[in-house]
Amino acid sequence: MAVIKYFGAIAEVTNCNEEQIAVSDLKVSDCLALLNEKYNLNQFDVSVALNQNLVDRDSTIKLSDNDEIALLPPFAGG
Amino acid sequence: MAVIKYFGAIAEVTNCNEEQIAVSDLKVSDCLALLNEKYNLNQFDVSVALNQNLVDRDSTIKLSDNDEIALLPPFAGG
Amino acid sequence: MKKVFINGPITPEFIANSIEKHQTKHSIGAHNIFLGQVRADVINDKTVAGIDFTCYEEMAHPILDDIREKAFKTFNLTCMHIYHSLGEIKAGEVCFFVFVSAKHSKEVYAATEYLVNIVKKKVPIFGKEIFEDESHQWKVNKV
Amino acid sequence: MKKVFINGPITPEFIANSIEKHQTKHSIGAHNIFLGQVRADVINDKTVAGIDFTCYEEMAHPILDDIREKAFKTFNLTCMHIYHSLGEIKAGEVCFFVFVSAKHSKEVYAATEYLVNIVKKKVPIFGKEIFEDESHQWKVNKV
Repeated sequence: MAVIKYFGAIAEVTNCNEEQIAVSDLKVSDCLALLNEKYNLNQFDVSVALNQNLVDRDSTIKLSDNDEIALLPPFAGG
Repeated sequence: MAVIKYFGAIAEVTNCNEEQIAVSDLKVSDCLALLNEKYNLNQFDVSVALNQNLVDRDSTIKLSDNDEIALLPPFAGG
Repeated sequence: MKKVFINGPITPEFIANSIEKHQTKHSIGAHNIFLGQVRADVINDKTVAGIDFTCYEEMAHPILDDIREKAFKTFNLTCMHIYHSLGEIKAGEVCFFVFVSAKHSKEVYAATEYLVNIVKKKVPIFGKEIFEDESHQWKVNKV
Repeated sequence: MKKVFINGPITPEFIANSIEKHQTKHSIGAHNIFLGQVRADVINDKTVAGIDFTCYEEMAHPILDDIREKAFKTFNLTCMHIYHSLGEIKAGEVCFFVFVSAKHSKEVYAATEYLVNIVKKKVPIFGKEIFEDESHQWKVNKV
Protein backbone atom coordinates (compact mmCIF):
# COMPACT_ATOMS: atom_id res chain seq x y z
CA MET A 1 0.00 0.00 0.00
CA ALA A 2 1.06 3.60 -0.65
CA VAL A 3 -0.34 6.61 1.16
CA ILE A 4 -1.97 9.51 -0.64
CA LYS A 5 -1.93 12.84 1.15
CA TYR A 6 -4.26 15.72 0.33
CA PHE A 7 -3.75 19.38 1.13
CA GLY A 8 -5.66 22.65 1.10
CA ALA A 9 -8.52 22.92 -1.39
CA ILE A 10 -7.93 19.31 -2.50
CA ALA A 11 -8.34 17.91 1.03
CA GLU A 12 -11.58 19.87 1.18
CA VAL A 13 -12.90 17.97 -1.85
CA THR A 14 -11.56 14.53 -0.85
CA ASN A 15 -12.88 15.18 2.63
CA CYS A 16 -9.86 13.49 4.18
CA ASN A 17 -6.17 14.28 4.67
CA GLU A 18 -4.87 10.92 3.54
CA GLU A 19 -5.85 7.49 2.35
CA GLN A 20 -4.17 4.20 1.40
CA ILE A 21 -3.99 2.85 -2.13
CA ALA A 22 -2.93 -0.59 -3.42
CA VAL A 23 0.20 -0.18 -5.53
CA SER A 24 0.52 -3.39 -7.55
CA ASP A 25 1.99 -2.26 -10.87
CA LEU A 26 0.49 1.23 -10.52
CA LYS A 27 2.23 4.21 -12.14
CA VAL A 28 1.99 7.76 -10.76
CA SER A 29 -0.08 8.75 -13.81
CA ASP A 30 -2.46 5.80 -13.30
CA CYS A 31 -2.86 6.66 -9.66
CA LEU A 32 -3.78 10.25 -10.57
CA ALA A 33 -6.27 9.04 -13.17
CA LEU A 34 -7.98 6.89 -10.52
CA LEU A 35 -8.12 9.75 -8.03
CA ASN A 36 -9.35 12.14 -10.67
CA GLU A 37 -12.18 9.78 -11.51
CA LYS A 38 -13.06 9.53 -7.84
CA TYR A 39 -12.78 13.21 -6.90
CA ASN A 40 -12.82 15.20 -10.14
CA LEU A 41 -9.48 16.84 -9.37
CA ASN A 42 -9.08 18.38 -12.82
CA GLN A 43 -10.73 21.47 -11.41
CA PHE A 44 -7.47 22.15 -9.53
CA ASP A 45 -4.03 23.10 -10.70
CA VAL A 46 -2.59 20.05 -8.91
CA SER A 47 1.11 19.47 -8.29
CA VAL A 48 2.20 15.96 -7.38
CA ALA A 49 4.96 15.00 -4.97
CA LEU A 50 6.29 11.45 -4.71
CA ASN A 51 8.12 10.94 -1.45
CA GLN A 52 8.31 14.71 -0.94
CA ASN A 53 9.73 15.49 -4.38
CA LEU A 54 7.71 17.07 -7.16
CA VAL A 55 7.12 14.75 -10.11
CA ASP A 56 5.39 15.21 -13.42
CA ARG A 57 1.67 14.37 -13.42
CA ASP A 58 2.33 12.08 -16.39
CA SER A 59 5.15 10.31 -14.59
CA THR A 60 5.43 6.59 -15.37
CA ILE A 61 7.36 5.87 -12.18
CA LYS A 62 5.81 2.80 -10.56
CA LEU A 63 4.62 3.11 -7.01
CA SER A 64 6.09 0.91 -4.29
CA ASP A 65 4.83 -0.03 -0.88
CA ASN A 66 5.21 2.76 1.65
CA ASP A 67 5.55 5.44 -1.02
CA GLU A 68 3.96 8.73 -0.14
CA ILE A 69 2.12 10.62 -2.85
CA ALA A 70 0.92 14.15 -2.13
CA LEU A 71 -1.60 16.11 -4.17
CA LEU A 72 -0.86 19.80 -3.75
CA PRO A 73 -3.01 22.75 -4.82
CA PRO A 74 -1.29 26.05 -5.69
CA PHE A 75 1.12 27.25 -3.02
CA ALA A 76 0.06 30.30 -1.03
CA GLY A 77 2.80 31.01 1.51
CA GLY A 78 3.92 34.53 2.37
CA MET B 1 26.95 89.29 12.89
CA ALA B 2 26.48 85.84 11.37
CA VAL B 3 26.91 82.61 13.25
CA ILE B 4 29.31 79.89 12.14
CA LYS B 5 28.50 76.35 13.27
CA TYR B 6 30.99 73.52 13.36
CA PHE B 7 30.28 69.80 13.36
CA GLY B 8 32.05 66.53 13.88
CA ALA B 9 35.76 66.43 13.09
CA ILE B 10 35.68 70.17 12.29
CA ALA B 11 34.26 71.12 15.70
CA GLU B 12 37.07 69.06 17.19
CA VAL B 13 39.65 71.27 15.45
CA THR B 14 37.91 74.59 16.07
CA ASN B 15 37.37 73.47 19.66
CA CYS B 16 33.91 75.08 19.71
CA ASN B 17 30.50 74.36 18.22
CA GLU B 18 29.82 77.87 17.00
CA GLU B 19 31.16 81.39 16.89
CA GLN B 20 30.05 84.81 15.63
CA ILE B 21 31.61 86.60 12.67
CA ALA B 22 31.22 90.20 11.44
CA VAL B 23 29.52 90.13 8.04
CA SER B 24 30.15 93.55 6.54
CA ASP B 25 30.55 92.89 2.84
CA LEU B 26 31.78 89.34 3.45
CA LYS B 27 31.14 86.64 0.84
CA VAL B 28 30.80 82.97 1.70
CA SER B 29 34.11 82.27 -0.03
CA ASP B 30 35.86 85.07 1.94
CA CYS B 31 34.43 83.75 5.16
CA LEU B 32 35.78 80.28 4.40
CA ALA B 33 39.20 81.71 3.52
CA LEU B 34 39.30 83.46 6.91
CA LEU B 35 38.29 80.33 8.76
CA ASN B 36 40.72 78.22 6.82
CA GLU B 37 43.56 80.56 7.78
CA LYS B 38 42.51 80.36 11.42
CA TYR B 39 41.91 76.61 11.62
CA ASN B 40 43.61 75.00 8.61
CA LEU B 41 40.36 73.40 7.43
CA ASN B 42 41.77 72.28 4.07
CA GLN B 43 42.61 68.97 5.73
CA PHE B 44 38.85 68.23 5.65
CA ASP B 45 36.46 67.52 2.83
CA VAL B 46 34.23 70.41 4.03
CA SER B 47 30.69 71.03 2.83
CA VAL B 48 29.17 74.42 3.50
CA ALA B 49 25.57 75.19 4.35
CA LEU B 50 24.16 78.71 4.35
CA ASN B 51 20.94 78.88 6.32
CA GLN B 52 20.63 75.08 6.20
CA ASN B 53 21.14 74.77 2.45
CA LEU B 54 24.32 73.48 0.87
CA VAL B 55 26.22 76.14 -1.12
CA ASP B 56 29.38 76.00 -3.17
CA ARG B 57 32.55 76.70 -1.22
CA ASP B 58 33.42 79.37 -3.82
CA SER B 59 30.02 81.01 -3.46
CA THR B 60 30.05 84.79 -3.81
CA ILE B 61 26.77 85.20 -1.94
CA LYS B 62 27.23 88.00 0.61
CA LEU B 63 26.52 87.22 4.23
CA SER B 64 23.82 89.11 6.10
CA ASP B 65 23.19 89.60 9.79
CA ASN B 66 21.71 86.52 11.43
CA ASP B 67 22.82 84.23 8.63
CA GLU B 68 23.88 80.80 9.76
CA ILE B 69 26.87 79.18 8.10
CA ALA B 70 27.65 75.56 8.89
CA LEU B 71 30.90 73.76 8.12
CA LEU B 72 30.18 70.09 7.68
CA PRO B 73 32.65 67.21 7.46
CA PRO B 74 31.68 64.08 5.47
CA PHE B 75 28.32 62.63 6.44
CA ALA B 76 28.33 59.36 8.31
CA GLY B 77 24.75 58.45 9.05
CA GLY B 78 23.45 54.93 8.83
CA MET C 1 16.59 21.39 10.12
CA LYS C 2 15.87 24.85 11.47
CA LYS C 3 12.59 25.78 13.05
CA VAL C 4 10.48 27.64 10.47
CA PHE C 5 6.83 26.98 11.24
CA ILE C 6 5.15 28.72 14.12
CA ASN C 7 1.66 27.99 15.33
CA GLY C 8 -0.29 31.22 15.28
CA PRO C 9 0.83 34.75 14.40
CA ILE C 10 4.43 35.96 14.48
CA THR C 11 4.28 38.56 17.21
CA PRO C 12 6.19 41.83 17.44
CA GLU C 13 7.78 40.39 20.61
CA PHE C 14 9.06 37.37 18.67
CA ILE C 15 10.59 39.71 16.09
CA ALA C 16 12.14 41.89 18.81
CA ASN C 17 13.61 38.80 20.40
CA SER C 18 15.15 37.71 17.08
CA ILE C 19 16.70 41.15 16.63
CA GLU C 20 18.03 41.15 20.18
CA LYS C 21 19.75 37.78 19.68
CA HIS C 22 21.76 39.31 16.83
CA GLN C 23 23.10 42.16 18.93
CA THR C 24 25.89 39.94 20.25
CA LYS C 25 27.16 39.41 16.68
CA HIS C 26 29.48 42.37 16.26
CA SER C 27 30.46 41.69 12.67
CA ILE C 28 26.91 42.48 11.51
CA GLY C 29 26.34 46.00 10.18
CA ALA C 30 23.01 45.60 8.42
CA HIS C 31 19.80 43.68 8.93
CA ASN C 32 16.92 43.48 6.48
CA ILE C 33 13.57 42.15 7.60
CA PHE C 34 10.55 41.29 5.50
CA LEU C 35 7.18 40.84 7.20
CA GLY C 36 4.10 39.52 5.45
CA GLN C 37 0.95 40.84 7.11
CA VAL C 38 -2.54 39.46 6.45
CA ARG C 39 -4.61 42.02 4.50
CA ALA C 40 -8.33 42.52 4.98
CA ASP C 41 -8.89 42.35 1.22
CA VAL C 42 -12.43 42.88 -0.03
CA ILE C 43 -13.37 40.23 -2.61
CA ASN C 44 -16.89 40.34 -4.12
CA ASP C 45 -18.08 42.55 -1.23
CA LYS C 46 -16.75 40.17 1.40
CA THR C 47 -13.89 41.12 3.69
CA VAL C 48 -11.06 38.75 4.57
CA ALA C 49 -10.99 38.26 8.34
CA GLY C 50 -7.98 35.96 8.37
CA ILE C 51 -6.04 33.21 6.63
CA ASP C 52 -5.78 29.63 7.89
CA PHE C 53 -2.38 28.29 6.84
CA THR C 54 -1.48 24.63 6.49
CA CYS C 55 1.69 23.06 5.19
CA TYR C 56 3.19 19.81 3.93
CA GLU C 57 6.01 19.97 6.47
CA GLU C 58 7.90 16.83 5.47
CA MET C 59 8.30 18.29 1.99
CA ALA C 60 8.79 21.90 3.12
CA HIS C 61 11.82 21.31 5.33
CA PRO C 62 14.23 19.91 2.72
CA ILE C 63 13.11 22.63 0.29
CA LEU C 64 13.80 25.29 2.92
CA ASP C 65 17.22 23.74 3.61
CA ASP C 66 18.04 23.98 -0.12
CA ILE C 67 16.80 27.57 -0.23
CA ARG C 68 19.02 28.57 2.69
CA GLU C 69 22.06 26.76 1.27
CA LYS C 70 21.65 28.42 -2.13
CA ALA C 71 21.11 31.85 -0.55
CA PHE C 72 24.28 31.54 1.55
CA LYS C 73 26.20 30.63 -1.63
CA THR C 74 24.67 33.48 -3.64
CA PHE C 75 24.75 36.33 -1.13
CA ASN C 76 27.42 37.37 1.34
CA LEU C 77 25.33 36.90 4.47
CA THR C 78 26.15 36.44 8.12
CA CYS C 79 22.73 35.13 9.19
CA MET C 80 19.43 34.14 7.63
CA HIS C 81 16.13 33.15 9.25
CA ILE C 82 12.78 32.26 7.75
CA TYR C 83 9.58 31.87 9.80
CA HIS C 84 6.05 31.16 8.61
CA SER C 85 2.83 30.87 10.58
CA LEU C 86 0.50 27.91 10.57
CA GLY C 87 -3.12 28.01 11.74
CA GLU C 88 -5.48 30.94 11.60
CA ILE C 89 -3.86 34.36 11.34
CA LYS C 90 -6.13 37.38 11.59
CA ALA C 91 -6.01 40.43 9.33
CA GLY C 92 -3.27 42.75 10.62
CA GLU C 93 -1.21 39.91 12.07
CA VAL C 94 2.16 38.86 10.69
CA CYS C 95 2.39 35.40 9.07
CA PHE C 96 5.80 35.53 7.34
CA PHE C 97 9.13 36.78 8.67
CA VAL C 98 12.37 36.76 6.68
CA PHE C 99 15.45 38.08 8.49
CA VAL C 100 18.77 38.56 6.72
CA SER C 101 21.98 39.98 8.21
CA ALA C 102 25.30 40.93 6.65
CA LYS C 103 28.40 43.00 7.25
CA HIS C 104 27.35 45.75 4.84
CA SER C 105 23.96 47.09 3.78
CA LYS C 106 24.36 46.45 0.05
CA GLU C 107 24.35 42.67 0.61
CA VAL C 108 20.95 42.39 2.25
CA TYR C 109 18.26 43.77 -0.08
CA ALA C 110 18.49 41.30 -2.94
CA ALA C 111 18.83 38.39 -0.51
CA THR C 112 15.60 39.34 1.25
CA GLU C 113 13.66 39.72 -2.00
CA TYR C 114 15.05 36.43 -3.28
CA LEU C 115 14.08 34.55 -0.12
CA VAL C 116 10.57 36.01 0.03
CA ASN C 117 9.87 35.15 -3.60
CA ILE C 118 11.31 31.66 -3.53
CA VAL C 119 9.48 30.71 -0.33
CA LYS C 120 6.20 31.90 -1.87
CA LYS C 121 6.93 29.91 -5.02
CA LYS C 122 8.53 26.68 -3.81
CA VAL C 123 7.34 25.88 -0.29
CA PRO C 124 4.11 23.82 -0.06
CA ILE C 125 2.08 26.16 2.15
CA PHE C 126 -1.67 26.52 1.63
CA GLY C 127 -3.88 29.38 2.74
CA LYS C 128 -7.62 29.41 3.29
CA GLU C 129 -8.88 33.01 3.20
CA ILE C 130 -11.72 33.18 5.68
CA PHE C 131 -14.24 35.97 5.21
CA GLU C 132 -16.07 37.81 7.97
CA ASP C 133 -19.24 35.79 7.16
CA GLU C 134 -17.20 32.58 7.73
CA SER C 135 -17.30 31.56 4.06
CA HIS C 136 -13.87 31.02 2.50
CA GLN C 137 -11.79 30.79 -0.64
CA TRP C 138 -8.35 29.32 -1.28
CA LYS C 139 -5.49 31.78 -1.68
CA VAL C 140 -3.27 31.46 -4.78
CA ASN C 141 0.09 33.23 -5.03
CA LYS C 142 0.75 35.13 -8.21
CA VAL C 143 4.20 33.96 -9.30
CA MET D 1 8.18 67.41 10.89
CA LYS D 2 8.27 63.79 11.99
CA LYS D 3 10.40 62.57 14.85
CA VAL D 4 13.54 60.96 13.43
CA PHE D 5 16.33 61.41 15.95
CA ILE D 6 16.43 59.28 19.05
CA ASN D 7 18.86 59.74 21.90
CA GLY D 8 20.68 56.46 22.43
CA PRO D 9 20.24 53.13 20.69
CA ILE D 10 17.09 52.02 18.85
CA THR D 11 15.98 49.11 20.97
CA PRO D 12 14.29 45.89 19.84
CA GLU D 13 11.31 47.01 21.98
CA PHE D 14 11.05 50.27 20.02
CA ILE D 15 11.06 48.31 16.76
CA ALA D 16 8.44 45.86 18.10
CA ASN D 17 6.29 48.79 19.12
CA SER D 18 6.52 50.31 15.62
CA ILE D 19 5.51 47.00 14.06
CA GLU D 20 2.61 46.62 16.47
CA LYS D 21 1.27 50.09 15.60
CA HIS D 22 0.96 48.97 11.96
CA GLN D 23 -1.15 45.93 12.78
CA THR D 24 -4.29 48.06 12.80
CA LYS D 25 -3.65 49.04 9.16
CA HIS D 26 -5.38 46.23 7.31
CA SER D 27 -4.49 47.36 3.80
CA ILE D 28 -0.81 46.62 4.47
CA GLY D 29 0.44 43.27 3.18
CA ALA D 30 4.20 43.77 3.33
CA HIS D 31 6.68 45.52 5.58
CA ASN D 32 10.37 45.91 4.90
CA ILE D 33 12.70 46.98 7.69
CA PHE D 34 16.33 48.00 7.47
CA LEU D 35 18.41 48.12 10.63
CA GLY D 36 21.92 49.56 10.80
CA GLN D 37 23.87 47.95 13.61
CA VAL D 38 27.21 49.28 14.92
CA ARG D 39 30.04 46.92 13.95
CA ALA D 40 33.08 46.24 16.14
CA ASP D 41 35.41 46.85 13.20
CA VAL D 42 39.12 46.35 13.79
CA ILE D 43 41.13 49.25 12.34
CA ASN D 44 44.92 49.21 12.74
CA ASP D 45 44.62 46.65 15.53
CA LYS D 46 42.10 48.74 17.47
CA THR D 47 38.50 47.59 17.91
CA VAL D 48 35.53 49.94 17.56
CA ALA D 49 33.60 49.96 20.86
CA GLY D 50 30.89 52.35 19.67
CA ILE D 51 29.99 55.37 17.54
CA ASP D 52 29.06 58.76 18.94
CA PHE D 53 26.55 60.32 16.51
CA THR D 54 25.83 64.04 16.22
CA CYS D 55 23.65 65.84 13.72
CA TYR D 56 22.87 69.27 12.30
CA GLU D 57 19.17 68.88 13.08
CA GLU D 58 17.90 72.21 11.67
CA MET D 59 19.32 71.19 8.29
CA ALA D 60 18.47 67.47 8.59
CA HIS D 61 14.73 67.89 9.08
CA PRO D 62 13.85 69.67 5.81
CA ILE D 63 16.11 67.23 3.93
CA LEU D 64 14.29 64.29 5.55
CA ASP D 65 10.93 65.86 4.64
CA ASP D 66 12.07 66.07 1.00
CA ILE D 67 13.31 62.49 1.08
CA ARG D 68 9.97 61.24 2.40
CA GLU D 69 7.97 63.28 -0.11
CA LYS D 70 10.05 62.05 -3.03
CA ALA D 71 9.84 58.42 -1.82
CA PHE D 72 6.04 58.59 -1.53
CA LYS D 73 5.92 59.93 -5.12
CA THR D 74 8.31 57.29 -6.45
CA PHE D 75 7.08 54.17 -4.65
CA ASN D 76 3.58 52.93 -3.96
CA LEU D 77 3.85 52.94 -0.16
CA THR D 78 1.32 52.99 2.64
CA CYS D 79 3.73 54.04 5.40
CA MET D 80 7.35 55.11 5.79
CA HIS D 81 9.38 55.80 8.91
CA ILE D 82 13.02 56.75 9.39
CA TYR D 83 14.78 56.79 12.76
CA HIS D 84 18.42 57.53 13.57
CA SER D 85 20.24 57.47 16.87
CA LEU D 86 22.20 60.35 18.37
CA GLY D 87 24.77 60.00 21.14
CA GLU D 88 26.99 57.05 21.84
CA ILE D 89 25.81 53.72 20.40
CA LYS D 90 27.77 50.64 21.38
CA ALA D 91 28.85 47.85 18.99
CA GLY D 92 25.90 45.50 18.48
CA GLU D 93 23.31 48.20 19.08
CA VAL D 94 21.02 49.52 16.34
CA CYS D 95 21.52 53.15 15.25
CA PHE D 96 19.40 53.34 12.06
CA PHE D 97 15.88 52.05 11.42
CA VAL D 98 14.03 52.42 8.12
CA PHE D 99 10.50 50.99 8.02
CA VAL D 100 8.49 50.83 4.79
CA SER D 101 5.01 49.33 4.33
CA ALA D 102 2.91 48.70 1.23
CA LYS D 103 0.00 46.67 0.00
CA HIS D 104 2.19 44.18 -1.90
CA SER D 105 5.70 42.88 -1.32
CA LYS D 106 7.15 43.96 -4.64
CA GLU D 107 6.79 47.65 -3.71
CA VAL D 108 8.92 47.64 -0.58
CA TYR D 109 12.43 46.45 -1.42
CA ALA D 110 13.57 49.25 -3.72
CA ALA D 111 12.00 51.85 -1.44
CA THR D 112 13.97 50.61 1.56
CA GLU D 113 17.26 50.54 -0.34
CA TYR D 114 16.59 54.01 -1.75
CA LEU D 115 15.83 55.45 1.69
CA VAL D 116 18.85 53.89 3.38
CA ASN D 117 21.22 55.15 0.69
CA ILE D 118 19.82 58.65 0.45
CA VAL D 119 19.81 59.15 4.22
CA LYS D 120 23.47 58.08 4.36
CA LYS D 121 24.33 60.41 1.52
CA LYS D 122 22.23 63.53 2.17
CA VAL D 123 21.52 63.88 5.88
CA PRO D 124 24.14 65.78 7.93
CA ILE D 125 24.91 63.15 10.55
CA PHE D 126 28.42 62.74 11.90
CA GLY D 127 29.91 59.69 13.58
CA LYS D 128 32.89 59.47 15.89
CA GLU D 129 34.14 55.87 16.00
CA ILE D 130 35.39 55.31 19.52
CA PHE D 131 37.90 52.50 20.02
CA GLU D 132 38.21 50.30 23.06
CA ASP D 133 41.28 52.28 24.18
CA GLU D 134 39.15 55.48 24.05
CA SER D 135 40.99 56.92 21.07
CA HIS D 136 38.75 57.75 18.09
CA GLN D 137 38.48 58.42 14.39
CA TRP D 138 35.75 60.06 12.33
CA LYS D 139 33.54 57.78 10.28
CA VAL D 140 33.13 58.55 6.56
CA ASN D 141 30.38 56.93 4.46
CA LYS D 142 31.44 55.43 1.17
CA VAL D 143 28.96 56.85 -1.34
